[in-house]
Amino acid sequence: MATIELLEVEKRFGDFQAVKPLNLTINDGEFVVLLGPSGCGKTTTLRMISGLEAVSGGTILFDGRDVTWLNPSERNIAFVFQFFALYSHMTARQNISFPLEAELGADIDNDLGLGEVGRFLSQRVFQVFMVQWLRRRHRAVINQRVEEVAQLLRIQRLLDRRPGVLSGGDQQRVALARALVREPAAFLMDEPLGALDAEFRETMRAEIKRLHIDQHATTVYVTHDQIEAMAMGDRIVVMSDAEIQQVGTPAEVYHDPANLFVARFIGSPGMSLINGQYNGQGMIRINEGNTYRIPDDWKASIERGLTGDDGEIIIGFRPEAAHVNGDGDLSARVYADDLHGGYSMLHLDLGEDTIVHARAGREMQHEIDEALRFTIDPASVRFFDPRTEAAIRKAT
Amino acid sequence: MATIELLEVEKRFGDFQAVKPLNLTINDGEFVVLLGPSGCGKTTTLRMISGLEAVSGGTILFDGRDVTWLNPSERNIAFVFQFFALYSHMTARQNISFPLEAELGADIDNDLGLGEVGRFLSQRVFQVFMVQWLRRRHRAVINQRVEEVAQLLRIQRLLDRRPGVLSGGDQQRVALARALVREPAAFLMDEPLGALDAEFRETMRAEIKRLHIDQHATTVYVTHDQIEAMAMGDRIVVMSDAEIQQVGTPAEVYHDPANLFVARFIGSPGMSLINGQYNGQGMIRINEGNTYRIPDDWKASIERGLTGDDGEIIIGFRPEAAHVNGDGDLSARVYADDLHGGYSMLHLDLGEDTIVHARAGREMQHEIDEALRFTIDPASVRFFDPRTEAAIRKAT
Amino acid sequence: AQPVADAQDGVTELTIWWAEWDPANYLQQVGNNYEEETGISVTVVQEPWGSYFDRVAAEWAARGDSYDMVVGDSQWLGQGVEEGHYLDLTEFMTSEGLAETVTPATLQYYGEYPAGTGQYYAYPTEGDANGWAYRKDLFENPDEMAAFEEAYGYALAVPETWEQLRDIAEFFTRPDDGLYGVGVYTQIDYDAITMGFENVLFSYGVDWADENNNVFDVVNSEAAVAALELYKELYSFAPPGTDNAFFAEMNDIFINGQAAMIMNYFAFFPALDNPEINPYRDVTGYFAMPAGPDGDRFAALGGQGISVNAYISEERQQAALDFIRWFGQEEVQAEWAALGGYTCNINVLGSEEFLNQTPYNAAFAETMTFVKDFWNIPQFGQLLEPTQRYLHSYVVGGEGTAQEALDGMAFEHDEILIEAGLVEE
Amino acid sequence: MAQVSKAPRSPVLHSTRVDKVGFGPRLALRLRASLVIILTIIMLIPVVWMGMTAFKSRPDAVAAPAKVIFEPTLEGFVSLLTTRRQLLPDEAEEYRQRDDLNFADEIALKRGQAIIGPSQFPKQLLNSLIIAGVSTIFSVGFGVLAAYAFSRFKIPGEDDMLFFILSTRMLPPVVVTVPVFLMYRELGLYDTHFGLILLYTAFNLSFSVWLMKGFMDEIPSEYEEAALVDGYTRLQAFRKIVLPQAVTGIAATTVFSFIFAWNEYAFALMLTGDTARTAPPSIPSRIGTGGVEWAAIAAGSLVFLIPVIIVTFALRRHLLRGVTFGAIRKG
Amino acid sequence: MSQTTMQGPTRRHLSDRRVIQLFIVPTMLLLILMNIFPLIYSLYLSFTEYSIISTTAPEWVGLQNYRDILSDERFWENFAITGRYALYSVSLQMIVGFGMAMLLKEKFRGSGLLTTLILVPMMVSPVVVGVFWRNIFNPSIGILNPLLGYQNLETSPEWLVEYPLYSIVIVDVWMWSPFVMLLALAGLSAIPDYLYEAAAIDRASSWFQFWRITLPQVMPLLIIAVLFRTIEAFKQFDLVMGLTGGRPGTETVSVRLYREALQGQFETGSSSALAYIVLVIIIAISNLYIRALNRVREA
Ligand SMILES: Nc1ncnc2c1ncn2[C@@H]1O[C@H](COP(=O)(O)OP(=O)(O)OP(=O)(O)O)[C@@H](O)[C@H]1O
Ligand SMILES: Nc1ncnc2c1ncn2[C@@H]1O[C@H](COP(=O)(O)OP(=O)(O)OP(=O)(O)O)[C@@H](O)[C@H]1O
Ligand SMILES: [Mg+2]
Ligand SMILES: [Mg+2]
Repeated sequence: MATIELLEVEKRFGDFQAVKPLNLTINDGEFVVLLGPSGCGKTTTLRMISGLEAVSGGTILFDGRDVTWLNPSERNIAFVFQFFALYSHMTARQNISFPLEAELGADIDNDLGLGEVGRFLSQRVFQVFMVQWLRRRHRAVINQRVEEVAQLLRIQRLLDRRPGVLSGGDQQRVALARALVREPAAFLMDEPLGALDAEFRETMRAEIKRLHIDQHATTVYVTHDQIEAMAMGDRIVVMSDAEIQQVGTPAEVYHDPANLFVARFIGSPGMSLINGQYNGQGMIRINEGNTYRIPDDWKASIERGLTGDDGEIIIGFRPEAAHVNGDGDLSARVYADDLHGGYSMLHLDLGEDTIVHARAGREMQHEIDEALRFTIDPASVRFFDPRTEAAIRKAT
Repeated sequence: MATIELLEVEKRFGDFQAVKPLNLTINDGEFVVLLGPSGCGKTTTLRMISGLEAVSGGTILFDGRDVTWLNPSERNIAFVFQFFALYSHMTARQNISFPLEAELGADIDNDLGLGEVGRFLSQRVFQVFMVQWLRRRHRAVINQRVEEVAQLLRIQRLLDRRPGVLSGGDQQRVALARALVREPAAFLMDEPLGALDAEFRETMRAEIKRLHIDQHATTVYVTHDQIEAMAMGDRIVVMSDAEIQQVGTPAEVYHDPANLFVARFIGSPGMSLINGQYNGQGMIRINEGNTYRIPDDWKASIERGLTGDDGEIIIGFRPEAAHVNGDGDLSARVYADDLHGGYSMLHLDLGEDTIVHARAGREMQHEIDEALRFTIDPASVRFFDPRTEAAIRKAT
Repeated sequence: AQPVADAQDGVTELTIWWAEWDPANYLQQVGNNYEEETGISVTVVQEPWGSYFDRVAAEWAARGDSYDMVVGDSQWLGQGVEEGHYLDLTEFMTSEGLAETVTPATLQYYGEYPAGTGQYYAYPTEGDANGWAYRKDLFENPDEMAAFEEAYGYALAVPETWEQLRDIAEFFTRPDDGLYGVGVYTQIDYDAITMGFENVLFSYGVDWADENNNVFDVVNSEAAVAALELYKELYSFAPPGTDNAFFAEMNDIFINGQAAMIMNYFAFFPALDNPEINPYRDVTGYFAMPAGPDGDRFAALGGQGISVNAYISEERQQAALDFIRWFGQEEVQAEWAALGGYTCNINVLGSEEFLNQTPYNAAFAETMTFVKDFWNIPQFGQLLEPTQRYLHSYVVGGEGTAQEALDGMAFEHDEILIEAGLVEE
Repeated sequence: MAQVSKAPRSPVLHSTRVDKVGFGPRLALRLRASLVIILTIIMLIPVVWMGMTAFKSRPDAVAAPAKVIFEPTLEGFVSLLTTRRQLLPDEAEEYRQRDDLNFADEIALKRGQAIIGPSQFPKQLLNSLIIAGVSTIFSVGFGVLAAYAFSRFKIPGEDDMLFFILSTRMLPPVVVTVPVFLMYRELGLYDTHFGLILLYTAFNLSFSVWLMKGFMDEIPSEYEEAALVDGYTRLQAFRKIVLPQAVTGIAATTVFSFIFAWNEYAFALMLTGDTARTAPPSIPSRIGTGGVEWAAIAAGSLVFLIPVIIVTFALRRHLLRGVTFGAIRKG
Repeated sequence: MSQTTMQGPTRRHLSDRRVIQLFIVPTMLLLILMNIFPLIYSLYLSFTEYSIISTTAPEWVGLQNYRDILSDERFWENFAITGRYALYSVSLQMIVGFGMAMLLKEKFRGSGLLTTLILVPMMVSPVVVGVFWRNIFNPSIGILNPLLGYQNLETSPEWLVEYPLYSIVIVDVWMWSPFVMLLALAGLSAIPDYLYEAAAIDRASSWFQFWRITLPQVMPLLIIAVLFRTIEAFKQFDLVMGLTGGRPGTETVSVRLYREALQGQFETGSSSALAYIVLVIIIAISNLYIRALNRVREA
């Protein structure tokens, strides 16, 4: 229900730059995942969006309206805190109904159709009688809503406990419930599933997605779990070192990493990267005995894109793009071979400490140290400039 | 360096039974993983082992010595808390060096060969002079150790910050560092990697394993991440509902779940389970048109194992054990088909809400709703008694 | 307590400030009679002793009209007059002969300022001075008498000189029996130890300064040193715990049987005449100050005169004067005395009735003939402070010698007097 | 070496650390408790002594050596609560004949006094209650608000303001009373309840701001943050989240402020006359007939203690509650 | 009337700035109003020769009053006494109060009641405390010496004469240790358990835990307690007057001040100057504490 725009938003804590100026537009109803290693500024970014942390510079727009200096409560958001921030003096139930009760006050003012002054008065005078009365009427509605959410999160039996005695996972569920109980313009979630077990986490992913779709609520979701990011995000924002590295759909981020960081960070294992030297004639020399022929459609782009004179270049590919093939371009030795359920992951040593990964069928067995050859799928290969660390874009 | 035995250990919080009496022996130098859904009592168990939570009943032995009522500090353990429990008024460096400095005091007392009384006095009198002096001498050693651990956890540049300003992941690393800096008799780790990103988490898994092997330290590791559990544990303890469900190696737990809970909980997706009716003649009737023939070597066991008269039985198998096969035993319809990298996961509908999972090669494409037949690998099929929920053991 | 100045209807009530103690209650009773007679109500507002002066001073500072009349200490006169807080009563006192109705000493010390000028600012209201209470059972015990005579060579009786008093004090000091010879003022707070010492000092023929306000060789003269040494000796015969003692403690040590004699203001002797308070009531006797080596006899003056606030309206001033005039009548003074107030009226003081009314009235009447006061110049407070300090340090603290203490005191007095322009350098 | 300490007899029902429930620790706790009891007794001896004195007759009160066993009398309370007049011997005799005397009269009569009316004490006590009560509410209220603002926001000149607030308590009252007295006279605040309330509020504010800030700083701001994003305004978050968390601090500040205002002496003395006079100035100077009325002072102090004790006792649960950090982990 | 329709917030929001103003302004206003006149007025008077009860106008004497005070040996002695008194009593209060708080930290049956009882000394009116303790100290009629086992009046100590300053310190400690205790107790109970759990795991001895965890954690509140106790110690007056009447050796600055300002002297000018000197000293000391406070608060 809200478009969120961050314009040159940054955050400094004293001398320390926690978030460098960044620009990001999150469309109405979009599900954006912030992904990055720890300490890269995800939480800080989220907190700036929520208004809990004042920006050190830049502007935040909600639906085009400048909210940079608006109170958190004026932004109509729900926030799941990385560390839960449950109210320790309230039971789980009170924690969950807490946001609803805040809203109630707002609604009543609106219902009564009071103007500014009237509202001011009403908050003070009527509140005592009117609001109490209305609140009682709404109590049932609230209770029902709490029950619903509690059921969704399977915490019905915990509702009357205080957070202090709940287990970690249960606390996280209460925290999540507190956010989900409302229908805000935007959800901000900071690793909301981190403490949950795999089974339930999957359920919750589905639920969050469903809720997102149902409510069409803009969602910003922080996680360090790539799989989660891939599975849930409409777009993924990869952050590192207080900067956005890349913004894109899961497929873009996976297949077309914008730079070496993203290439390495996304995927498990990350992209295989091979240093080489472009000789100017469509060939990249990797080492003694290994030379890679650049796919034809890449040649021009590479020649244009390379910044250095010495032709230093990095070839990157995903394990699926490498095919072990008797007459492949490249030769390597098997360094290790992991069996992963239905396939095996080959770790190949190209010499000079360059290890690359290739996926192979289960049926093929490879001995350690066995020499073999492989090819890289020309449609999936990518190139990077080692100087700028950026990917070389393919001209179209 | 210590064998840990839990004998009928249990924990009640008021009326609430957080851990039912459980027996568990953790061998010297073993790496045991506690795995289970949230709220099942993992943390509580760990805290009882550490002495942070007094048992409500039962006995805890370390190397055969009864430590049930020994202070945590007398058990020589390191604990990574689920919620870090960092000293908020100290820098990361001070947090990490704390155990070493504390130990120093303890060691000095021991070195001087003082009895209980002497220790009491020494702690008070000598500490001021002696320990301070020794501490200064040891300062260099401590600093070096802290640097080492910090490097391992890549937190060198955070060492002079206070926990309050660290990001979640960084806090967890400091917490981990604080535990790893010592060489205790046992490590107790409560989801020590939960807040870390995938890449670093993998590194840390390897490091923890290496450390475990190096130090030969008994380790009890709590996680809700099955993959972690499978990858790291010498043995896995599956808990649910305050009880141990199964103790076994990763393979045992995966292939031979002790009961329906483990079968469902382990694996992603969990074991496929089909309700059927044993007809006494080696056949299980599943539904109209689907009958499963029990492998011969199972017959006797099943006939002995079933408790009910009506022949109700559950067939279980892992996706890898189901092969789509034109003339397979069982017929089903394709319900969904997920592409997972190198293979695809088929969700098959056997009717009556029974969905099972089968892994298929990538090359085969299946239409939704397409009817197909599959077989179950007789070596991998398992049977459960729906009444007791326990697995039926195969007689050998 | 804010009197409503009401010019048209006349004044209907009057407010008198006084300290919180029994005499104020008696004054209130007298005041009630005034209301019966005239319809003008009189309220005696009682302020705790500890803060009485502060309160009045604050009122002065504010030129306040919260009170119409104040019963103030004699030493306040200087400030009250010089700064114009008190109404000049000279005309009032003299024209109708009111001045002649009270004893000259009281008129001089309670009413006159500056000394000797015949200017009056207060009507002497509560006469008071130091006297002595003693234990007749001890003094008249034949064994004791014999023993005393044995030891000191003269008969044990009410002391006539300070030396005798010292001997008696020494004689009765028997710590093992929990009995001590004497109780003397030692309190440092305000003016207590000075008051106590003054009794000796004056009797030794010493004053606080000579006519030229010169202090050297006066307050630190040999006689003064002898007086101070005697006072310190007396303190050594006092019960432990009287290191900071004033009238209350004096009565206390008498009541609990620790002291054979105590000095105290007459105003506090009524308590001793009460069997519920004083178990020795029936064997308690009273005497006036003994004489010094040269036969001088003086008693330190307490007591107060009543003054009129200079800041109230003329109507109120008139009403206040009317009250004082009424109060000064002999019948009223007689009633005042009967209630327990210490009248300064000559006739009442001399009446048989008064002398026999209580066991101590005779001593009181005798004392009122030789009372003497210290400074009433505005600098009295400044003078008092070092006096208290040096006396206390020497007598209680035992610091230095009497000569040193008095030298130091003289030096500071001199400085103060010079600064006040009362003495040429 | 103490090997295994003995297990406690009863099964442990509550979440506790081993070293808190074992035999040794429980013994230690018991020792601790005994030590505290002894300390409490020592601390209370003077108060008990005061309590005893309140029931002593004048000779008993000043007896040497001190009397621990004595015949209790209500003399102290009578002289505290009444004004009396010394009777002349014949008057007293006449009084003794009368039979319309109540027990208070009898007590007074024993000392040769007649009760002529109630004392100011009850009225002063009421004044004290009003003034100390209201000023405590104000000073704690304002203090909590200001402390919150200082604790949570970056305010330009914050340190200076805080220091100014503190410094208002630094000037000895002796110096301030006179100017305040003059000011109050001008403003017509002299001898009014409002005047003293204002003054005590101001006087206690510095303390309450500083103390409350100390407590507020300990409350993790994550709590309010959660409320803020849950749609609560600052004020609501403050009311619903911060206040409940700050209860310990509020209770402590209330107790202290109340005690200070309740016992304040110098200003009460100077700035009040009859109308608004509080009790403290009159308690220590009960000089009746020629001496300190120990019993009356003790009785007055005792009576005067009761409201403070009640307030403290009522707040005791909050005072000792401690802060529960449920689900907020700050590092 | 709508159900819980979740609409955008339309409440009138006070901006944080307004909230700050709303919260701080009453306090600041009240304090300024109540203090500005007395402060400025007495500052002015400190440069004059003036007696409040005199009708002569204040006479400007510049720094004369300050010069007099600073060159008067007795004032230095007053300061020295005050300093000693403040040092002894505040540090003892800290030790006793904090010690009691440590004892009461762990709850046991009746600990709530005991805590309330321990607070009683603090509740007694300070003026009465002086008067009563004088009675208690009195060797003849007091209870202290008999309790300490002295039988003979001659040998039993006369506290107020022999150890006047220590006697005041004793009473002050008796009276105000509970204050420190309550603050320390509040600070102690705010220390999260998990810190001790972690320390127990790290094998820290209780001594080590005390120094490294307990003390740093309660430090802020302790410093506030010290700060206020020190300020009060410098102003301490009732107790001294009640106990010793400010006899030599116990003449603290505030007793001196009282004497100058009121007791018969009304040296308003020089007493104001003295007050300002005291103020400067208190400010200097407070600054030290506040700096320490800020250092521990950095956490
Ligand atoms: N209040 C603060 N003061 C100073 N530095 C801070 C503060 N809050 C965060 N930082 C720093 O800012 C950086 C970014 O922190 P942030 O919490 O945004 O990381 P994150 O991406 O959420 O990491 P994680 O995945 O570990 O939670 C960190 O280096 C952290 O130390
Ligand atoms: N102090 C306590 N008082 C009461 N109940 C408690 C307490 N601590 C834990 N529990 C309850 O005991 C159960 C087990 O908690 P525990 O923390 O051991 O779970 P867990 O297995 O660690 O779960 P998670 O994976 O979510 O951390 C939970 O239901 C919890 O609510
Ligand atoms: Mg984060
Ligand atoms: Mg847990």
